[in-house]
Amino acid sequence: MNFDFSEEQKELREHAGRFLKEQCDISVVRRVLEGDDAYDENLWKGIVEMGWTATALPEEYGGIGYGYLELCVIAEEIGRAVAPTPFSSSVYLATEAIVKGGSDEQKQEYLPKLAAGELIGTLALSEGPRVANPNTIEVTFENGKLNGTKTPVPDGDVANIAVVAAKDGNGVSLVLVDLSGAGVSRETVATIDPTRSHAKVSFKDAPAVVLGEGGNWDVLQQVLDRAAVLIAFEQIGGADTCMRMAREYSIGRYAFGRPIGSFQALKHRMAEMYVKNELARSNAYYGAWALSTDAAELPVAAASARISATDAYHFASKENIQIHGGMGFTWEADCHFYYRRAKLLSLCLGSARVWKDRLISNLEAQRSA
Amino acid sequence: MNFDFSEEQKELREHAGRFLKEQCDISVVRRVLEGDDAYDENLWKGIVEMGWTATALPEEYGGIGYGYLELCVIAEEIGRAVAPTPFSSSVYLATEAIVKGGSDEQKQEYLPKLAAGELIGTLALSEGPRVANPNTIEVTFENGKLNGTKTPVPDGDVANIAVVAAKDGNGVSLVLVDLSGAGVSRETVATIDPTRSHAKVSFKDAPAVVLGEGGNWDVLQQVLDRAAVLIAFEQIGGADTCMRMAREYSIGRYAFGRPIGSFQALKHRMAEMYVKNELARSNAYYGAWALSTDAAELPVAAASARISATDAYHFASKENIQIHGGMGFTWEADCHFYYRRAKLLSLCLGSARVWKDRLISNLEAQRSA
Amino acid sequence: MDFNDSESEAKFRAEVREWLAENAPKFTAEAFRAREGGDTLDPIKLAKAWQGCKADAGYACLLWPKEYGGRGATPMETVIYGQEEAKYPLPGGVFGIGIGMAGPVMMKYATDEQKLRYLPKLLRGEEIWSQLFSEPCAGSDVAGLRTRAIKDGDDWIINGQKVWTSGAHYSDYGIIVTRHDPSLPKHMGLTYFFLDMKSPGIEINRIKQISGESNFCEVFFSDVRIPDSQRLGEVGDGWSVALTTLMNERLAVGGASPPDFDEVFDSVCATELESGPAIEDMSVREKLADWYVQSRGIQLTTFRTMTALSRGQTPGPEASIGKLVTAKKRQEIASFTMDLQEMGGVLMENGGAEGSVYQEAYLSSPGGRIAGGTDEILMNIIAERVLGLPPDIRVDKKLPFSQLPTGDA
Amino acid sequence: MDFNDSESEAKFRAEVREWLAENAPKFTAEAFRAREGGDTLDPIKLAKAWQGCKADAGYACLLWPKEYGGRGATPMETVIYGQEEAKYPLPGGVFGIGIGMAGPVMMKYATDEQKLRYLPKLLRGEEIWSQLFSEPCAGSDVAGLRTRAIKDGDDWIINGQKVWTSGAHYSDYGIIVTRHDPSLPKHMGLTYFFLDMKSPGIEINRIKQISGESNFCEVFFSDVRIPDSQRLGEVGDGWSVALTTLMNERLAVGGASPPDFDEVFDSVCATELESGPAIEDMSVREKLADWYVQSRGIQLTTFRTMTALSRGQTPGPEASIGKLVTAKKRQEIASFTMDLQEMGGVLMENGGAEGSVYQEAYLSSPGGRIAGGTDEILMNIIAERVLGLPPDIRVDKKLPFSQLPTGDA
Repeated sequence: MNFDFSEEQKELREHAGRFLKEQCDISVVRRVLEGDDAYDENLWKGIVEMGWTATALPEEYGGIGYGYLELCVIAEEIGRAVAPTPFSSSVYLATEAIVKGGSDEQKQEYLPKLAAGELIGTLALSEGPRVANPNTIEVTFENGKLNGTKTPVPDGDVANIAVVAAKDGNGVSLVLVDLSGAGVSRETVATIDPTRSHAKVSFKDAPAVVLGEGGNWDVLQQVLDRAAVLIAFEQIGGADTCMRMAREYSIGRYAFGRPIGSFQALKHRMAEMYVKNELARSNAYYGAWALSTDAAELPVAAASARISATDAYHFASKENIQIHGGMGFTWEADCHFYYRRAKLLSLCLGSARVWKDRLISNLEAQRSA
Repeated sequence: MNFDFSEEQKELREHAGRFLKEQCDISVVRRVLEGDDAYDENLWKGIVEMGWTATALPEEYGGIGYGYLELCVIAEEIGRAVAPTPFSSSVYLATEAIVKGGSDEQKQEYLPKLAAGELIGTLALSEGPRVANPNTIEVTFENGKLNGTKTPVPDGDVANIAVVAAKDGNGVSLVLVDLSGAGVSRETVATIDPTRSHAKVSFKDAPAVVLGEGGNWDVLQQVLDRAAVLIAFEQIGGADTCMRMAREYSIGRYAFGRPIGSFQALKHRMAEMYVKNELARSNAYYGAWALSTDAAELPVAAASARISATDAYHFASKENIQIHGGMGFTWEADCHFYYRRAKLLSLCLGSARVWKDRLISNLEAQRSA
Repeated sequence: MDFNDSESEAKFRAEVREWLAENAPKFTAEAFRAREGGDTLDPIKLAKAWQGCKADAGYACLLWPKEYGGRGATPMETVIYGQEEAKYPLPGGVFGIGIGMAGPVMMKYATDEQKLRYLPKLLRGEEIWSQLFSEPCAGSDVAGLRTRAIKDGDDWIINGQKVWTSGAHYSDYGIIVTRHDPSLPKHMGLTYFFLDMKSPGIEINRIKQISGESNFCEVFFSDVRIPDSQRLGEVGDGWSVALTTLMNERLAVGGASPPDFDEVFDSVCATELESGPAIEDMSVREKLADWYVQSRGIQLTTFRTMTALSRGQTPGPEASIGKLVTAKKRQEIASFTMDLQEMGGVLMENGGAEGSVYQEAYLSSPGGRIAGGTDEILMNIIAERVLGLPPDIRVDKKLPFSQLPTGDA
Repeated sequence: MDFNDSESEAKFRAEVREWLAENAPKFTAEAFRAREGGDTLDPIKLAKAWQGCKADAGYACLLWPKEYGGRGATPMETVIYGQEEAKYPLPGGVFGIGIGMAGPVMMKYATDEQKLRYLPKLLRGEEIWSQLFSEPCAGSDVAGLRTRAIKDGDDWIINGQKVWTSGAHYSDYGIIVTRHDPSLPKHMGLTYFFLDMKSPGIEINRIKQISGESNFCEVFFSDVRIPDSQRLGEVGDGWSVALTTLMNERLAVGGASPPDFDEVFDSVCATELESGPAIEDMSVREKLADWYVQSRGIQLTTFRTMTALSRGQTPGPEASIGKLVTAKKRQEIASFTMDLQEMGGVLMENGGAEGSVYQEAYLSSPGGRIAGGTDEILMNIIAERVLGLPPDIRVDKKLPFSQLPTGDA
């Protein structure tokens, strides 16, 4: 037994961290926040060149001999840097959906291109401000055509292909669509976190093909579980950054003749961040192991990691602002990048309440087994 | 408009407080906690002599010309003193049930005796560790006879009469039973708060009479609403005492060369007690007005008062122990009297979750009206 | 205890209602735009017009003496007016600092002549006031301010920088605390003035907040002259004058900006969750109940304060609890409601009837926990001034200001 | 990262399982009572018997060197042993302080001869140790202790009072910190010893807790003699020796006493609410999920600490989070579950299968947040020692101890 990453994985994490510090300085994030770019193209190019988009893939599909544990450490650094790239959409969602649900031909067609960054992919699930499930999904797939609207679709404005959850004769199927193809129109939408681009994607008789054999609501659930672990690492990276920012600011900022970090009201708040972050990290490590071994515990481990990391990042990002005081709520300070991203990540695979429900359902199933 | 008690009512409160300080010193509470007495008889005698048992009754039934506002200020002082008496059972529950549900004859028969302290009454609703409602109540009333078991019944071991919620042809009816009569057996049960006596009361063909015309589940709800306001004042009195105890201890206790009350971790905890107590007080004042005027707002006001006061007392009583540190969790210190009473009062009319549900149901009804 | 109107209160309420019914609808944003023409609305102009209309009818600053344009009303009448006015979507806010802070401090410290010159225009909204206390290195620790005032003949010359000044860019006058002597301990070297915001040497930059709004400004002072006649209080009394002002701020800041309980209750009633209607979900119901009792509790606490005022008592720092509870609750409500919208909760334009009210509140609510006294300062005030708990250990009380640790390298 | 056993770990687990299956059932309370006869069980006797049996098989203090009776095992083997042992309702607890605190401090500071004399008996449970640090005026502020040690020839004479001493009444030996010089600043005047708890001049009173249990004692010292040879560390080094000991305490105290998630999950699955099964109530589900991730998170954090140990790293004060999270959670779970039982939740004997486990936990859990380091001290440790935040302002570091403010009139 061994409940930590290996030395090699830790080196990869440090290496990834150094790369992002250079290529994704916080001014890069600000440029995307304030400008019109959907993401930072240089950074994305660099990420692709490093092979990160191929991290967890088998070598036959262009993988570079790493696995999910390596993808987890990279995710943590991406989260720490609040990196403005379509990484999560393409790697955790589209790639995973094809890995888990695609036919051999589909894997051979798409995975190497996704691995090489020749294609950006995404998953289109949400249809607006409500839960997305077999009862509420309205986008249809009939006779090879998609109809309806998905929003917000992460990176829907920049991705080349999307895996779309649509109603068909088999309940809900995942279908693959070329986003630059006929019958697809897309429009960037404003969200709480402009450093991650989102779109409203409308289909009007857009030609698409079913992923694998279709009827794959269960594949979607697996993809969400797997992404939950990876997003948890992004959340932990972000939460850790918030704690470090708060710490640094509270040591250097003086009030009443002393550093504000010497006041227990703030000290204990930061201690609480630490506690939440450590709990999240421990739960996420278990999730990483379950992901990397495709263990039966994955649904429980993934939900635990997501719940714990969502709580940690929410708390750290909002209290980091509070500890920064007046500066904290200005546009000019960087605190809001994390506050935005924390909320985005807490909703991107469904809210904490949905995941708590999932967790307990899985524990009930274990109990009655 | 006037959102405070009158000068006369405040004087009554002070007077009641002085009386209880003399007659119900904390050593009196400890004696009941540690001894075999169900309550303090001297104190009860004093309370009866003061006429408090008659406070809110119309003069025709032995009332002394006061009303519910006066009963509220007395309740606050009773709560502050964690008084070991059957006051709430007899006055807020039995008396109110007869006032609201009894026939003229029943009122004439029982109210003057309850007012004069010649009888102690109670309400028998709970049947063990579960919610008590028309679906779960198993005690039956048929052909003038009660059968089944109620537990815990507050003061069920010392009361002379009980209003019992029982199943009959009309759903649930309230029925009046003589607890020293035939077919009644009762046994003191241990609870979290031994300063308030409780019993398991079993009925075997015990003769009883229906209160008013029976089928009075709605009367019971009114009684619970009315008692919720009065209990809220007891809770506020207790919560205020906890805050004062914590304050005093933290000013006198030194650690690290300074009073522990100068540490923000404790200061801010006490400030939080203050905030919760003030919110509870404001909600309870509104409840007091609604009770005293039988306003249509009573169900909302009562639930608000109860929810807010339950939260305040729970928090103040547990954090008072924490602020007392090691001393706080000893039997010898008085902190646990409030911690016990807080939990007792938070459950005695049903838990906060039930009252939150009630509150929202009432607000829904208002909204659709 | 009586939550109903007395006879005279009922009469006053009827008058207010009638007057509002006739006048208020003319001053909603829509009505004003329609009347004034033009595409964009000038909110300051609208606010001034409404304030003037209220002043004409005697409904501006109801508690103020009649000589300054007030009504000399009872505290309960202000409650009644507030309840009735809240039923209309009226402009507001820009006069809050003038009416809530500058007015009372002028009433207490200015000369009679100054009061007659400034207070009526302040009350009518003809002149807008702002408050210049906070500085980059003096936020929660207001007394740590560094802006210098040096006496020069009958004037004082001001140099330094203020920050978090609401509405400085549209203000006519300001109240300001300065340091006249850094060799004294920090609380003793302060002096308080009011000044003309158009004085030469003042430069104003607006500060953009997370939410994208710019409600606050930075104000730079370069050799700005203030006549000594505009000093409020004695030289060196600046701290005690400032404390009075801040106490009034907490009373003024108390109001809850939506979304509060009513809004979230409406939203929940219209939301379907995976399991069915959101309003039937016990977790949702419990949270709603908690917010209701908080919201209602704060409202009733304000009423209790008004009763204390009516009885001639001075409301104390306990008024701090309003902002404390309200600001935190607003952040929770925003986050919670976004969660109910699931993946779509991140949309800033979600097309629903509610627009993006919760998303905007999510972004603006962190500021609410900081501006006008942080959560932590308010907790300290409650602990020390209401409960009488021992103060934090102070290392900055006795040393000359110039020798205090500042963390500057 | 591998949550599965390695080959050698799997082999060790199999051995442990087999051994436990054969031996553990003999040491449950029931089995012991049946074997020993008599009506009342002596829990100390049972615990000693079980500890001796473990020691014989090499399962007591797995990490300790073999020369003292340990196994010299790997940290992962202790995890495995712990997981397997937890499946049986075995006695425990009374040796925690000896094994977790006294043992390590003796290993570091005692002479070789002393180690060989005391450690094997400590490990076998033949001699029970207790810890004498806290005093009535020195709880969270341990260094504020006043118990005097005055040198007299080759002995020290001890006078004073200790408190919150777990199991002093059945202990054979104790570790104690004393003040040898009150004229020095508080942290510098302390000296550390071990002593025979049966020494003349020691008087022990048990302290009754809210829950009715008496796990702690007051210990009074009147001219108690300790040979200088039983000093641990140099004269004046008491504070640093005590700090090492306390760090071990936090590691030792970490375990969660029920009711924890498993128990409350079982309870909820068996509970019907007004609206139907409790497990279908979303508010209940959310709370269960929160507790699950906390409980599991702490368990996994301990595993991570063991991995750090395996890699030769020294676990630091981050282990404090275990007790902090666990103690608060236990109080919440107790209160929550009583609430689900509604009016009957107050019953101490409710006749159900669960007895009054939640009611008892409600009464004992406040102590859990205080004993072994209060919530607040643990938060300070995390803030200062893990995060490196600036310490509280200290007024008690430099003054002679005898001149410190104490609040005594």
